[in-house]
Parts: sequence; structure tokens; C-alpha cells
Amino acid sequence: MLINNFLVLGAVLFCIGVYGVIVRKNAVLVLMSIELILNSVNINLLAFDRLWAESGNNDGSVFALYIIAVAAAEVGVGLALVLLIFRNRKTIALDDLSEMKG
Amino acid sequence: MLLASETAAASGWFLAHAWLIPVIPAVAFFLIIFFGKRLPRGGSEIGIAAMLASLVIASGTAYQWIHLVGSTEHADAVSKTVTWFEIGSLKVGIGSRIDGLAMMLLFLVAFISTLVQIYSTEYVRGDRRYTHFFASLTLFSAGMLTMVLAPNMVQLILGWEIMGLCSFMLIGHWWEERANSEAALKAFWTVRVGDMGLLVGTGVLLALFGNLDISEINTKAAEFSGNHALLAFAAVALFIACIGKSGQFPLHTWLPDAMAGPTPVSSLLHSSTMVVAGVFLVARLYPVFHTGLDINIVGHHFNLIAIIGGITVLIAAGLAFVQNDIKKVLAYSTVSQLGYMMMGLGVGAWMPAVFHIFTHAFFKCCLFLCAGSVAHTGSHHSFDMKKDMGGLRKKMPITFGTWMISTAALCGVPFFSGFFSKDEIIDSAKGNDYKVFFVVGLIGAFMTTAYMTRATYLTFFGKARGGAAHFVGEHEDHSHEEAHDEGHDKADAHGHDDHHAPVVHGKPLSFAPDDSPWQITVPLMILGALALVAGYLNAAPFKIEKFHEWLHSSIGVEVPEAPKFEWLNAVPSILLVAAGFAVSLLICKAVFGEGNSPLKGLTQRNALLGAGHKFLVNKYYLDTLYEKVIVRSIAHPISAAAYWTNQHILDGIVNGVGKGGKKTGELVYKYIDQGLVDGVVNGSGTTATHAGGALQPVQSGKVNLYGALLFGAAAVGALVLVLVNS
Amino acid sequence: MIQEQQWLLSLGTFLPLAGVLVMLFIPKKDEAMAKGVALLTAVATLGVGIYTLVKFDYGQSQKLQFFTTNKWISPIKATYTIGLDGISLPLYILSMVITVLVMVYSWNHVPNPGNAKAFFILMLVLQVGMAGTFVAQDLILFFVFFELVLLPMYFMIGVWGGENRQYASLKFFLYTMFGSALMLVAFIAMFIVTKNHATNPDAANFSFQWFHANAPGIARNTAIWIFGGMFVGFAVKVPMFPFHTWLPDAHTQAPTQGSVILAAILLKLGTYGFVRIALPFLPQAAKTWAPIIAVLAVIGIIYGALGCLAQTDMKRLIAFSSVAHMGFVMLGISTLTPLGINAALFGMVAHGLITGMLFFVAGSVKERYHTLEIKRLSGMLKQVPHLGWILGFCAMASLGLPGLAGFWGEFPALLASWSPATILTDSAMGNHELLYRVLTVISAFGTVLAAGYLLWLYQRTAFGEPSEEFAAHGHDDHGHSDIHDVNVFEWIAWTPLLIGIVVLGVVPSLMFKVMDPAVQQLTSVFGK
Amino acid sequence: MMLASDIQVAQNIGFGIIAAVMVLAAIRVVTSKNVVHAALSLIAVMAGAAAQYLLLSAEFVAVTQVLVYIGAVMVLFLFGVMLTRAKLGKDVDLDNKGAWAYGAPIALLMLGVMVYVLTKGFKDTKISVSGKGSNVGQNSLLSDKIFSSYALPFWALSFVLLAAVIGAIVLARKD
Repeated sequence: MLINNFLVLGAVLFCIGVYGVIVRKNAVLVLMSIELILNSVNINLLAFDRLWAESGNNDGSVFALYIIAVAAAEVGVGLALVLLIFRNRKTIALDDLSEMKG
Repeated sequence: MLLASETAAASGWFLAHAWLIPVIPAVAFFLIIFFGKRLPRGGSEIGIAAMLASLVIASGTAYQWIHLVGSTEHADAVSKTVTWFEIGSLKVGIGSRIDGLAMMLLFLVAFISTLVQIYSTEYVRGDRRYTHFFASLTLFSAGMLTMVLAPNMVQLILGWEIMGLCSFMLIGHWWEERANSEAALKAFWTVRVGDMGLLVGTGVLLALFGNLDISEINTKAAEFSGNHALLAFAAVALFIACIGKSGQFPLHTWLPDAMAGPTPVSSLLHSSTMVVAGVFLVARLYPVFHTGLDINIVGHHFNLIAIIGGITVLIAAGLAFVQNDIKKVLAYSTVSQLGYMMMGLGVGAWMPAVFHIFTHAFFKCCLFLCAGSVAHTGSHHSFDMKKDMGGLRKKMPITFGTWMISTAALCGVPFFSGFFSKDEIIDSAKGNDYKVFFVVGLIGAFMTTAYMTRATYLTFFGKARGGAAHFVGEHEDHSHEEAHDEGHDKADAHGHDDHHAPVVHGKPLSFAPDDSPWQITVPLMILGALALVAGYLNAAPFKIEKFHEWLHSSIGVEVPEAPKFEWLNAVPSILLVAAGFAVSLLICKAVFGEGNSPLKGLTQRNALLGAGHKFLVNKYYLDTLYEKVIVRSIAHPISAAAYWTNQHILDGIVNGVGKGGKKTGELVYKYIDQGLVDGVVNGSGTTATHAGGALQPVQSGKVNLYGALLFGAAAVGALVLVLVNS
Repeated sequence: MIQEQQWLLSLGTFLPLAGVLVMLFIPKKDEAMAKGVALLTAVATLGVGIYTLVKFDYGQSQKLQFFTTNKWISPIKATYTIGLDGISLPLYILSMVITVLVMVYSWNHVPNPGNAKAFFILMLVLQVGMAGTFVAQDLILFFVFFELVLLPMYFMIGVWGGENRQYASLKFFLYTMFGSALMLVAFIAMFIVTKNHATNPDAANFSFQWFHANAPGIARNTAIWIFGGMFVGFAVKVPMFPFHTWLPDAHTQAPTQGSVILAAILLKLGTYGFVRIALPFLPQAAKTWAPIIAVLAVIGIIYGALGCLAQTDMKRLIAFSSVAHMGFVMLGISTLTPLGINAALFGMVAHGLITGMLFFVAGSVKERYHTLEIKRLSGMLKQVPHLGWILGFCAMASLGLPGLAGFWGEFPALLASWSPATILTDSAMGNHELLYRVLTVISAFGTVLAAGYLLWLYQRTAFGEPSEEFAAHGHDDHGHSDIHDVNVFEWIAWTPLLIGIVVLGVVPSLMFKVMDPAVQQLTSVFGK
Repeated sequence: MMLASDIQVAQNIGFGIIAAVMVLAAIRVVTSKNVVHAALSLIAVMAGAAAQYLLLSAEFVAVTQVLVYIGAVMVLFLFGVMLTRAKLGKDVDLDNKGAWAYGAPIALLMLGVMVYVLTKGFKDTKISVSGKGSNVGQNSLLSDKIFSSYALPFWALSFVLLAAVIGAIVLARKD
């Protein structure tokens, strides 16, 4: 099976995620798009892991696991932020947040 | 630091320590700045002491140089330098390089600076910036002496610019008034325009000769065989600097305005020393100009230097006729005389031109100081000859006497110093086959006498008017008719010297009880005496060639022998001087005198003469051209356009990229913003949230845009990487 | 190579971080304590800097001294390599001096909205980034430090800035980020290309030595592209026309301290990058780019000066003058001659001192008059004589008066640009001699314009009588103190700069001597 | 020489179907006008990813993916959606107006660059997904790795998680 199958799939997902980050205004949706990006990375990592697996190298899996963990943390904090912002401002549209005062 | 060269050691203490001459005033400058205010005499004592010390060393240097010249066949410049900085093969030293020319100017500057400082103690007494005044004067002397001593172009530029700075500070000494600060700025800018040439020219010299050492440049330029066009370019560029500094046409306009400064400043900087820096530069690098501009080539009757000098002689003399401000008459006279010097250098008469620097310094300085003395004591701090002067000769005998001697010297009356230098220039122009400039010189001599006669008449003869009347004790008499030339400058009438108390403080000399105090009259007498005798250092009619003997090694190239003096040759110029005097006196009597003459009010009656007069009064409209057209167009439309471009086009692009919507032109902007974006917004029925302003749609979603920018840049970057690597 | 005291540079670079660490534990309210610790750290850092100055072997300033190299991030071949030579020494020290002076100035000038602790921490972090950039001898390390300065500056402008601070800070940040993105791409591209072509690809790493040895061998066309990437990155930072538009906004909105650091050090990171990275590694591309750089530099000189003439705001005027002055620096660099590059390096330091000083003065004017509008100011010489004189002094220095530091940046650059390096003039590569000569003349005109706008500024603000608005201004509505002359903190902060301007102006060899051997070695890649 | 097992028809078909579902679902995530639909689509993508991991014989990762992502993260998301009172129906204000105009080109540009690089770089490099390798997918190997050479990052990660938990609590607390 071609490794490129997985890699291209990863690339497609990544770009869709990028598109989402750029286009979406709702903070939750932007977070979701970021999750897409992270997942695409994971697919790549595992595909490479498989490529090198014969030589006993499974760093890819380790990395993927770490990414999942970090992603979980990120979503937790991110959503907490969104909640906080929503409580204070009654909106989570990102453009309304562009006037953060220092 | 290493001693780069030490030819000086053997030649005598003064020659080896000539570097002290500028260093002493430079140190004095800092002393005055930091401690001057606490001293009883406000720092002037430091300044005068420093200048005296400099004068002593300069005199010693001059003595030893003369001794050196006398003892050897061909005296080379004595230089002593330490390495200033080194970049690769370019080694620039700082130190002293004494030769005849430098020696002469060292002495001159130190001498006149000393006198002027003594004069100033009285003249600016009680001024609110007395200390600053002396500090600036001292710094100026340091700068000028640094330049004169320069062994290389870099030190020369250093001194040159320090002088410019001091000129700026001193012209604008009374900066509370706008006119003064404007004049200071004008002076600095105009000179700076010329300095462009100095920078570029130095660059060309470096490229041509690989060195900035003056001796080396001169040697190599004298036997130059490379790209002549490039050398000519260098010469022209450097000459532009001289035009700016020495008030040559067409950059002379700053010099008359510079009279806004206190009179001692005018007499020191703007007549006798600083303004000759341009002439000095030409004389210093004479081989460059000589070779580059084809001076003394048989069959060439014109060259740039001579042409500019010649034009300057005539136009400035023309302008001197219509001035009412005595200082402005002298200022134009200075410009005209500087024109003589340039013309002299241009026609290959190096020695007479340099000699003219020497003699001119004394008599012109003296004239300015006389004008100051008149204003200080006689005319109630006014410089307006028509309103506040007249009939002062009896009351101010010393001032009058020295003025007359200096005027005679300036006019070139035989046996006065100016005769021996100016007449030599005119003679050499003829001898070196520059016929046109011979004629120009003669006309100039005529005009000089004429306007000086007018100024003398107005100041010292006739009836006392205004401030002078008060001083002389006559009642103010308004019955005298207004002069025929009515177009006096507004700026002339006021704005000068009315800042200090109107009381005369110092003690006058006993034999002239009404004249100015001794601090003023003593320098006047010294200078007047020198104006009388200085010419005998190089008096061709009497076969005295001391000056030539001391200085000729500084020329650097072969110039034609000065034509042998014959009284017969001098006859035309003497006759013209006499004619100028006679004609002018007659006209003055008629116009300004008591009687009723048909000449009065002629310019109002005759359209042609009126137009000519107006043309002169408006200084050939050059100032209008510079200020109204050139400067204003740079200062306003051009810079505004540049700034507009910056804000709208360049920044527009940036903002356009950054905000994603605002494109380069207004049109596109409108189209997208109003048409497309707003259309979408309207369509979706949420206009309310976006009604805040036209920019709202583009400003919103910043965070996403940054994402877009980041990813976009990454994508482009990756693409470049791929392309590079494939 | 001088291998002794390898720890010295690391200490000098990272010492401020120790201060930051301590400051984190100081309560926010205890401002004096925070300021004290910060200042102490900065002074200690400067002390290390001075020790470095003393220990530096001036006889071999072309060599990297206090050199140390270590593994850093081996997977991406980045190394921790630092060293100091004659080119970086002056800037390294300058950054430390400026930080100390800015802190002294900030002692009683913390801009709104206060919070001295954060402000001083940011300055210390900035110092790490600046010093690090000048000692880094590894591209990745360089890049990290280069970017490290962005963040504190972003906050400095964005939090403590003027009315339009958000826009300005964001513009500054994004603009420079954009440039550095391309720069990073160029770095990586250069790494990959050198690695692919090298005889010993396994030894490839990001240290400068590797590139010194291998990068000049890159094929010319590729090198031109890579140089282009670096060009954009550095040119934005310099800033060169037409990438300069962030500068006036950033300067105008930044607090005084930010402006000073920005003008004095941050702009130099770009030019330093050109001298340290772009030219020596890619000489083959430099030949092609030099004329372009020269033209842009001269446009910048004239354009910046014209921009100045159109300003009504003092600080904005000074900001625009930076564009012009950095144009001279870039002109010097673009000649590829030792003289030109020496001039450029000198110009960098001189501009740092002079323009930094001008921004200090502007800040103090703003503090006293609450405005920087040139129209409203007048008669400063009468009302605040010392401040007025200092402004005049700086204006004179800035317009390139010989005897003051500014001259040695401009004049040799002009000299050099008349006769650029032979590789730019030999006919095989295209003869640019005439171009450079025309540029020399045009840029000489820039000096006239410089005199124009600076003296114009000076005349309007310092000469004349104080304007009525402020003449009787004992106290303003907010009960602020009256318009007073230079105070003691200002004197302490300014005197070293003023002395530096004079000393460097009178004894330029202080710097030329240090830089020249290094520059000679650098330009040897361009032939004679 | 190519064996039938090298072609791995079944795996390829499986991959294709799952990939198609993932891509479609992903597109829905970024285009849906309904937040809840978007979230649900994201679950589909996550699940598909887990399936792909299985295909790559990375069972442990796949299971983690299901547990963490689908089990925890998505629940969080749905909570977030509800707590921020998003409309359950269509919502017109989810996107930046006109952002697609530059979003899509950038995304496509990136995609183009990546696909080009990948196809050029890996051409027809193959991987075996039959799970026949000696040490493929062995969880013991994975754990060995994590707790030996990656032990330090593992600790660091624990701290990150702890910090995130505390941070989230601090942020989201009402008082």
C-alpha cells in the first residue's frame, strides 16, 4: 500500500483545517478546525511510524500519543477560555474580540 | 598612536607644534561653555587669552616658516600627523601641514580673531548670551584654524563644517526673532547645498588618487594623465562647495542675509575669514582645478572658475548700489571681492588672488568694525544709512579715518594695500590672455569705487539724520527729501543690534572723546594701519616680492610668471577708480545733497531705470527663485507628495495585504468594499452590525486574518523552498 | 582562535534572564524594588560587557573570540554556537549600554498605564534578544534571538503606547513576522542546498562556520533566490524602502523607551544580518543584489528626507529620518567594499546613539508639553534651555556634522559608493560604476535635505519666543509640575550618549580599529 | 516482483472508503452552518482517523483516539457548544464574510505544495499494513519506548495536563 495514500489524506485534512481556521468566526468552530489539523498530523505520524516499523522504530506512535494528550489539554483550556469570554461578553465571535485592551 | 610623518622635528618648535594653534581655542571653547558663566567677564577673557596664545604660536610658526624658506632652496610643506583612523589601505591622519598658504591664513585668522574678540567685549556687552557668543567665536576660530592646517581632505571637511556650524550659531545669535533664525538657516542650507559638492568631490579624489592626503593629491594632480573628465568632475564638484562657502554666484544670496548676526560676526566670519574658505580650498587644491578645469591652457579664454568669479564681481557690485543698510553694502562688496579672488584663481593668478585674501581681510574687517562702531555709538544701533546716519565724520574721527583708509584700500587707490593685490589680479588677467576678465576687473574696480563713495557719503557726510542727528546734536530734520531709491528692505530697517542697552559703556580714547570706546577704536586703528601697509609685502611697483617668496611653493603647479609691473598698465584702473569716485560723488551730491537736482526721483519718473532699480532691489530675483520656487516646491508639494505616496500607496499596500480588503487604489477599495462586501452584508440582512463604518468589514475577523497570513506565508515559503530545492 | 572564557558571552547574554526570574517573585506593588532589581541586573550585564571589552583581543578582532560551540537541537542540526568579533562587539556593547540608560530614564518615566514590573521585565527580555542576536554564530540560534525581540517590543508598543497603539503594534509584529518567515525559509533552503552539495553532508549543521565553508559554493541562480528571502527579512527590519511603513507608526505610538530601543538597536538587527549573514555566505548573489540594494537605499535616503519635511509631529519626523539614515547604512553595505561596510557599521552605532538620543528628547518634550506638534512648540531654548541645546546638538549630530558620530557613517559611505567593489564594476558581471556614481551624487543631496528638515525642526521648536499656550504655563489642569528643564534622571541617562556621540566623532578609530580587520576579512570574499 | 499481498486490495478499498468519509465529514466541519452538525461531523472524522490507525496496525493509538477524542474531547465540545448557547439550528454568523475568498486559495495552495512534495518525495514508497512485521504494533514495545527514552517528555506532558486542568478550572469558575 502506498504511503502516499495516508500522507495525502493527512494533507487534505490539514488544508481543510487551515481553511476552517481562516474562515470560521465562531471560536468553538475554530477550535474544531484546529483539531482537524492535529488529527491530520497524527495520521502522518502513524504512517511514517509504519514505514520505519520494520527497523524497530516506533517513535511515531509515541509522538501521536503525546499529540493526543496535548490536544486534549488544549481543548480543555480553549473551551474554558471560550466559556469565560462568553460569560463576560455574551458572544464568542472572534472579530468582536479583536479589541482586547492591554 | 604612530607618528605618520615627522618632517617637522628638524624645522623648529613652532612648526612642529602648530597643531596647538587650533587646539587651544578648541579647549577654550569647552572651558567657556562649562565655566564661562561663572567668570567675572563671562568667558570672554578665556576666549581672548586663547586667541592671543594662538596668535603667538601662529606668529612663531610664520617666523620659522619664513626662516625655513629663506634657508632652503625649495621648502616643502612641513607636516606632522598622527593616525586618525585607518580603514584598510586608507589611512587618514590628523595634524598639521604648514606651508606658505597655511602659514599666511593661520596668522591672519588668529590675528583678526583676537582683534574682533577684543572689539566684541564692548560691542556685545550686556548681551544675554554674552558667554555663548564668545564660545561660538572661539569655536569658529578653532574650526577655521583646523581647516587651514589640514593635511588631508577629511580634516579640511571637519574644519569646514565646524565653521558652518558656528556661522549658523552666530548669525542666529539673537534667535528670538524669526528673521535672524531664518537668515541662519538660509546660510546653513545654502552652504550645505555646496557641501554636497565637497563630499562628492572628495569621493572622486579618493577614487582617482587612492588617498586623501592633500600633498599627494596635489602632486598627482599636477602630473595627471588619467581620466581627465573625472578630474574635471571632481574639480567642478569641489568648486560647487567653494561657490556655496564663498558666496559666489549663484549661491551668494545667503551672505547678505547673514548680516543679521552681530557686527563682529559679520566682520570676522562673513567678510575676512570664513567666507574665504572657498577661495582657500581652490588655492589649496590648485593643481586639481588647474588641471581639471584647463586653467592657463593656451587658447582657452574662459573657464568655470573665472566665469563664476567674474559674474560675481559684477552682480554683487551692482547690488551694492541699492542697499540702504551699511552692512549690506559691505556684504555685497565682500561678495564682489571674493569674486575677484576666484577670478584671479581662474585666470591663473594664484599669487595675487591669495594676496588679495590677505589684504582684503584687513580692510574689509576694518570696514565692518567701523560700521559697527557707527551703529554702536553714532546712529543709535541702526544700520540704515539713509535714515540714521550722515555727517558723522567730525564726531567720530577715528572711525572716519580708519574707514577712509580701508575704503581707499578696497577701491584700489594706489599705495593702499588693495591696489597691490587687486590690480595684480587685473593685470594678470590681461597677461594670461583672459581679456574678458581683464575688462570685468576694470568695470568691477569702477563700480567698487562708486558704491563705496556712495556709502561713505551717506554715512559720514551730508546732514545728520535720525539717530545720527541725535548723536551729533542737531535737531532731527525731516525736511530732507526722501532718497530716490525708495525700495529699501523691510528687514534692513530693524532687527539688528537693538538688543543691548543703548548706553555706551566703555571709555573712549582721550583724543577722540565722542568716538567709540577704546575696545572698539584700538582694533580699528590697528586694522586701519594694516589696511594701509599690508600691501607692501608684495608690492610689484617697488619690486617687493616677500609674499611671493614665502608662498610660491604652495601653488603646486607651474603658473605663468606675473607680468612685469608697469605704471602704464595700471593707468586704466587708476583712472577708472578716479572716475568712479568722481561720478559717484557728483550723483550723491545731487541725489542726497541739499540742492534740488533733476536726478532726484529719477527712478520713479523713468520707467526703464525704475525697472532696472527694482530688479536690483529684488536681488535679481534669485532669492525669489530659491525660496519661493525651489525650496518651497521641495518643502511642500514634493515632500507632501512623497509622504502622500507613503501613506496611501505603500502603506495602502501593507494595510491592503494586512486587512485583506483594502487594495491599492481607492477605486478598487470602493468597488470591493461598497459593492461586494456591503452587498453581501445587506443581502444577509444584518446591516446594523456593520454600519459602524466603511472599514468595519475589513477590520473584523482580525484573528482569522492573521491565521490566513501565517498559513499563506508558510505556503509561499514552502513553495519557494520546493522551487529552490528542485 | 581565542578559546578562553567561553562562558563570558553566555553570561552576558542570559544574565538578564536571572533578573527576570528574581523579578517574577517581587510583588507588583513594590515598584521601587522591581526597578532596582532590573536596573541592577542591567548594570551587572553591562559590567560583564565591559569585562568583555577589556578581555577582547583587539589585535585579532577579525577572529571570533570567546567562541564556544555545543550541541543544541541535534535533530535539526542546530548548534549553540556563539562568538564575538570586531563587527559584533560594538553593537553588543551598545545594546547593553542602551538598556541601562533606558532603565535609568524609565525610573520616573514609566508610561501609562504604569506597571513598572512588567515594563522592566520586558526590557530585560529585550536585552537578551538583542545581545543574543549579536553573538549568535548559528542560523537557528540567530533566528530565535532575532524573533525573541519581537514579542517584548510588541507588548511595549501595544500596552504602553500612544492612542493608536494596537494598530501600530500589530502592524509592527505582523510585518516583521512576515519578513522573518521568508528569512527562515531562506535559511532552511540554504542549509538544504549546502547539505546536498557538500562533500560531507553528515557534518552539515546550522553554524556559521558550515555556511562560511559551503554556502559560497551554491549555484548562483539558487543563491540569488535565497538571498532574496533573506533580503526581505532583513530589509523589513532595517527598514528599507519600500518596507519601511511600519516604522513611523511603531515609533510614533511606542513609548519613549520603546522608540529608543527600537531606533538604537532593533533596526540594527537587519543591517547586522546583511553584514553577518547575507553578504559573506552568498557573495555570488550579493553581486546581483548589491545594485538593487543601493538603489533602494538611495531612494530611502531621499524619500525619508522628503517624508520628514512633510511631518507635523516631531516624533514622526525623527522616525522618518531613521529611514534616511539607514539608507546611508545600506548604501555603505551595498558597495561591498571595506570602506563602505566599515562606514555602515559605524553608521549603525552612530545612528543608535543619535537617534536614540533624539527620541529621548522627543519623549521629554512630550512629557513637558503634552504635545509633539511642531506648530505648537516654540522657544524651547528659552523655556527649557538645556533641553533645547541638547536637541540642537543631536540635530547637528544627526545631519552629519564632522566631529560628531553621525559624520563617520555618512561620509565614508559616500566615498565608498563612488568607487564600489571591483566585482560590481568589472564588465563581465555588468558594469554598475555609473549607477553607483549617480547614486553618490543623489545621496549627497540627501545630506542637504537632512540639514533641511532637522534645522527646520530646530528652528520651529527651539528658536523664537515660547508660544503663548505654554509661556505662562506654570501648572496645567492636571496639577502636573511646571515645564521644567532636564532633570537628574534624564541627565544620567543622556550624558553617556552625548559623550559617546562626541567621543566617537572625534576619535572614530575607536571603532574603525576594532571593526576594520573583521570587515577586511569579510570583504575578502568579494575579491579586491 | 509484486505479490498479491503487496497490493493489498482489501486494505486499499477500506482505506479509500474511510478516507472519503473523513474528507467529506471534514469539509462539513468547516462549512456547516450548524454548530452541532459540525461537531458531529468532527466525530466522524475522528472515528475515521481511528479506523485508519487500525489499518496502520497502531491499535493502542487507535483506542486512545477513540477514548480521548471521541469520548472526552468531543463531549467537551458539545458541552462548549451548549454552554455558549449556540443556536441548535442554522446560524448565519458562523463565518467571516468573504473570508473564503482568501481562505480557499491559501488552503488550495498549501494542498498543492504538499501533494507535490509528497508525490515527488515518496513516489511509490510502500508500507506493509498486513501486520506481519515482527514488532509491529506491539504495545510492549511502545510502552518500553515511552517509559525509557521518552520518559522525560512523558513527565513534562503530565505537568502540561495538570496545568491545563487547573487552568481550565480557574478560568471557568464562576466566582
